[in-house]
Amino acid sequence: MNDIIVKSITRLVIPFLQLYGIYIILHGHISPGGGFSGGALIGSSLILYTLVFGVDRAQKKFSHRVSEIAESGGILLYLFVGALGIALTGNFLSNKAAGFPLGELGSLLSGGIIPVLMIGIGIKVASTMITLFHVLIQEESQ
Amino acid sequence: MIVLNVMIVIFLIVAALAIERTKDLLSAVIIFSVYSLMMSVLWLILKTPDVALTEAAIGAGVTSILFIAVISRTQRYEK
Amino acid sequence: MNLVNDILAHVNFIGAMALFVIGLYMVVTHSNLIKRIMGINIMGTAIFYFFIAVGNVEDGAPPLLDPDGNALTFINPLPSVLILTGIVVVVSITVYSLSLVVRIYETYGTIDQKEMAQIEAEDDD
Amino acid sequence: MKKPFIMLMFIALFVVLVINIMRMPAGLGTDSLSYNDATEHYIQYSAEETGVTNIIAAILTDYRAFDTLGETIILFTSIVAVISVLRPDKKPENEGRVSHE
Amino acid sequence: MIEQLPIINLILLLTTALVIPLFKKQRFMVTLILSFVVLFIVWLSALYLLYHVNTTGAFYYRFGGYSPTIGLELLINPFSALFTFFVITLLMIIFIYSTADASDGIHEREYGRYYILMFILLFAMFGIIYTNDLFNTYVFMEILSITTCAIISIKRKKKNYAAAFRYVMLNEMGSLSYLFGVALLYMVTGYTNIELVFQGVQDVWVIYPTNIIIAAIFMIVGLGLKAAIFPLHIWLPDAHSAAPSSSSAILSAIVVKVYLIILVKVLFSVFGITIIEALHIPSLLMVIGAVGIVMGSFFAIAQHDIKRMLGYSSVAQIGYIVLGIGLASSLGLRIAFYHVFSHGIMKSVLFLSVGAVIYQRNLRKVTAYNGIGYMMPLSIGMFTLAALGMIGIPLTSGFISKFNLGIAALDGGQGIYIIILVVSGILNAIYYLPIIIAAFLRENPENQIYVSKDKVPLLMIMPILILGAFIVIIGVYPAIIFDLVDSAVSTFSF
Repeated sequence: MNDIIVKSITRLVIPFLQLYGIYIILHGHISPGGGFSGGALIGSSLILYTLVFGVDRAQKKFSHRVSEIAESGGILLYLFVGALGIALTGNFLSNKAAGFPLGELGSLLSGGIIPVLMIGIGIKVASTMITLFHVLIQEESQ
Repeated sequence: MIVLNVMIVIFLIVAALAIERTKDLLSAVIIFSVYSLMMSVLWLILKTPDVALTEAAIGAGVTSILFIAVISRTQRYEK
Repeated sequence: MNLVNDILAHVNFIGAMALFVIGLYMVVTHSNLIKRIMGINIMGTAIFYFFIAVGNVEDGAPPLLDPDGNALTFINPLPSVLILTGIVVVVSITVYSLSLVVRIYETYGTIDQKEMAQIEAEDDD
Repeated sequence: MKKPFIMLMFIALFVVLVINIMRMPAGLGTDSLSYNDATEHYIQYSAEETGVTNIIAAILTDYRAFDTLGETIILFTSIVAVISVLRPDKKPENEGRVSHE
Repeated sequence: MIEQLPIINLILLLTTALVIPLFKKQRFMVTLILSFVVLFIVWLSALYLLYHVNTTGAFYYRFGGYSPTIGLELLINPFSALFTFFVITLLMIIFIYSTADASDGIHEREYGRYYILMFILLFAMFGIIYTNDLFNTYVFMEILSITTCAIISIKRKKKNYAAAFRYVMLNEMGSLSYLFGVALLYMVTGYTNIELVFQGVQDVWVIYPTNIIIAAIFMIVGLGLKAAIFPLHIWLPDAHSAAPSSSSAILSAIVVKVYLIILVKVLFSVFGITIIEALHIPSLLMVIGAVGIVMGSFFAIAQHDIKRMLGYSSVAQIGYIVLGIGLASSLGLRIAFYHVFSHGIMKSVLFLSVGAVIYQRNLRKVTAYNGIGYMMPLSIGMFTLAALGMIGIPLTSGFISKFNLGIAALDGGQGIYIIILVVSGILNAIYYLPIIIAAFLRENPENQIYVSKDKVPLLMIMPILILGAFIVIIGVYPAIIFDLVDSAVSTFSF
């Protein structure tokens, strides 16, 4: 696509989309939304980038190695937080029982492990969405 | 609110039937996207904003794009 | 009149059932692979819709607590949680089946189940 | 010949499902069968036990966090599966053993 | 610390799957060694858990320490400990085989991915068996179905794509039917925990019987689709014959059984014996099982491809397990569980020895087995042993299954099913014996030409021999298995 209007609008819109996605992930525990929706939003912003600027440029920005690390990393973060629960004399994925600080109700830094897990899910979902799209649209000959 | 609810339900059923009938897969995907979007509106009416947000982003957005990507690589018309 | 009231009270459930049956019909009868995947998606959304209808409370509020402690009547939050998980599951299955469709088109030259069966029968001869 | 029959079967299924669901009580709100002590617990104690205001987030990543872990794994698996199906072969196809079937 | 063992197993399996992609491609040996170490640790802890629950009793693992009404829990009782041990033992032996035969149609670059899928598969099966929550079961079921399909489609052949697609569609229909059943149950009980749902269902059963009936039908049909119970088996022969040999063994011997295990849980732990008796589900299951035994064998006779034949034979053998479940007595369930073991071992031997033949000579036609008994004595010898087990010759585990199933049927007043067992033995003989006779008594000089590998590696022969030994061991001393199975059966109340 070589449309200057589309390109400039995309350039303009994508930061806002991503910012909104990050906002949704970070505020997942105090407002509607969370890791899934925020991650999907970030993923779709990257899909939009791919649609407008092509796969090659998108893959330079978000290479295969990065996505591999992000995919494993998202779950490993989740597992690590869960295992901390065991280490801190609780059960797997314990929150209050393992002694994580819950913070003040309704503030951004509250909920113990919940925001951390939300971030892990968000990373995972975003990277999954974009990788799946790249793999699906890439032609055999490349 | 109940009127809106009933209208959306009827719309959803009609959209689902339209997806079933349409031979052009691209149109079917677009109807499917609208269907997902209406579904998320309906879920918003039923006071589940989290699910509505996720469905709008994943169901209507990502799924439709993936469908279109695959249709562009395969056939557009159902026989 | 009673029946109409009954139907209106159950409209979400009936809608979910109708969508479920339409989705199932699509999966079972269509021979086009992409249509079948769409059928799976419609079935999925129908079940999620059913869950939400179960959890819905008339005049309830979305399950967001007020930090100041005002008590409200909330809807049942558990179905929403189950669905959030379910949506992502259905998407993953969809993507995987779509990738298979791409490969099937490359190897068979068609995405129609009946034509695939014909090609397979010819291959076996 | 075959199609109307199948359609009839599905209509019958639909009728059965609707008859069943019409027998169930609806619109009871907080009195319905599924609105039980677990729901009350989530609503009353989630702020105290998890420290978040979004009850859905509390259940999703605390009470039932293991479900969510399973679901991220599905995403991971789907990526592995899709790549294993679609990643292009760089080498030519006819290597390896030759089938004589 | 013992309470943490089940979750540590799950974490270990999962972490291994996640860490494998981070290795460089050349370091394939690292992946293999890591896999073996992890499998061995998990095997040891599964063994210890089995010992632990059989001596000190069952225990729950509660995530986050929440009560089961609001949270999730794992239930480790003799039943789940026994089957996790079964899964890990069999999978570990097959895994040894697959390290040597991973080349069966899998591209070199896919090896790493294949092992990732293996570990996720194992993780999902452990999760399904341990979990005590209906929705959690659904999540694990989806992981399992996507992994099994990926294991089929990883072999990049035309037929594999078609088989995998068919499988994924039917699997998904099965899962969604199951989820629909869960939704209907949730509507009337408000819980997803199995024990709480059980209590809720008993209360609601009087008020809304239709709802329970429909939920039961949807759940059983959904699981039946995934477990390939007779009229719903159409995907199985394609899927199992298309997969790489070691995966066919895993799919046929383990994965299908896991769905039957969920079916047992759903029937006896969720709905309970009174409700399913009232709905006549057990007698229906018995009829389905009997028809499956006969029809599966008939289809198997008609096959030309040996792996497809084994696939149809699995359909028939699943019929035995369904028949045992359908007896709905502790004797019937006991023999169903025993047959899970017995069939799992026999079918893995069959698939693995056929895999060895395919590896060395690339023979898949049933008619092409003339005279290879002398060229590959060990593989074909073990094939013969397992086939005799399938027919039900004494001293094999298959005989014990059939004998006890007959006794259980008589005990339940269903003596007519003994005829089915005899007929099935004859039908099994009709399709297995010709292969064995041809392999040892006929000569076919042509077969010499198609040797593509000189020798079958030791790593492939060893697992076959070990499993073959098991067939005889548990056939001669069935008490080893029966002791464990009895305590597993005692977790269900009749």
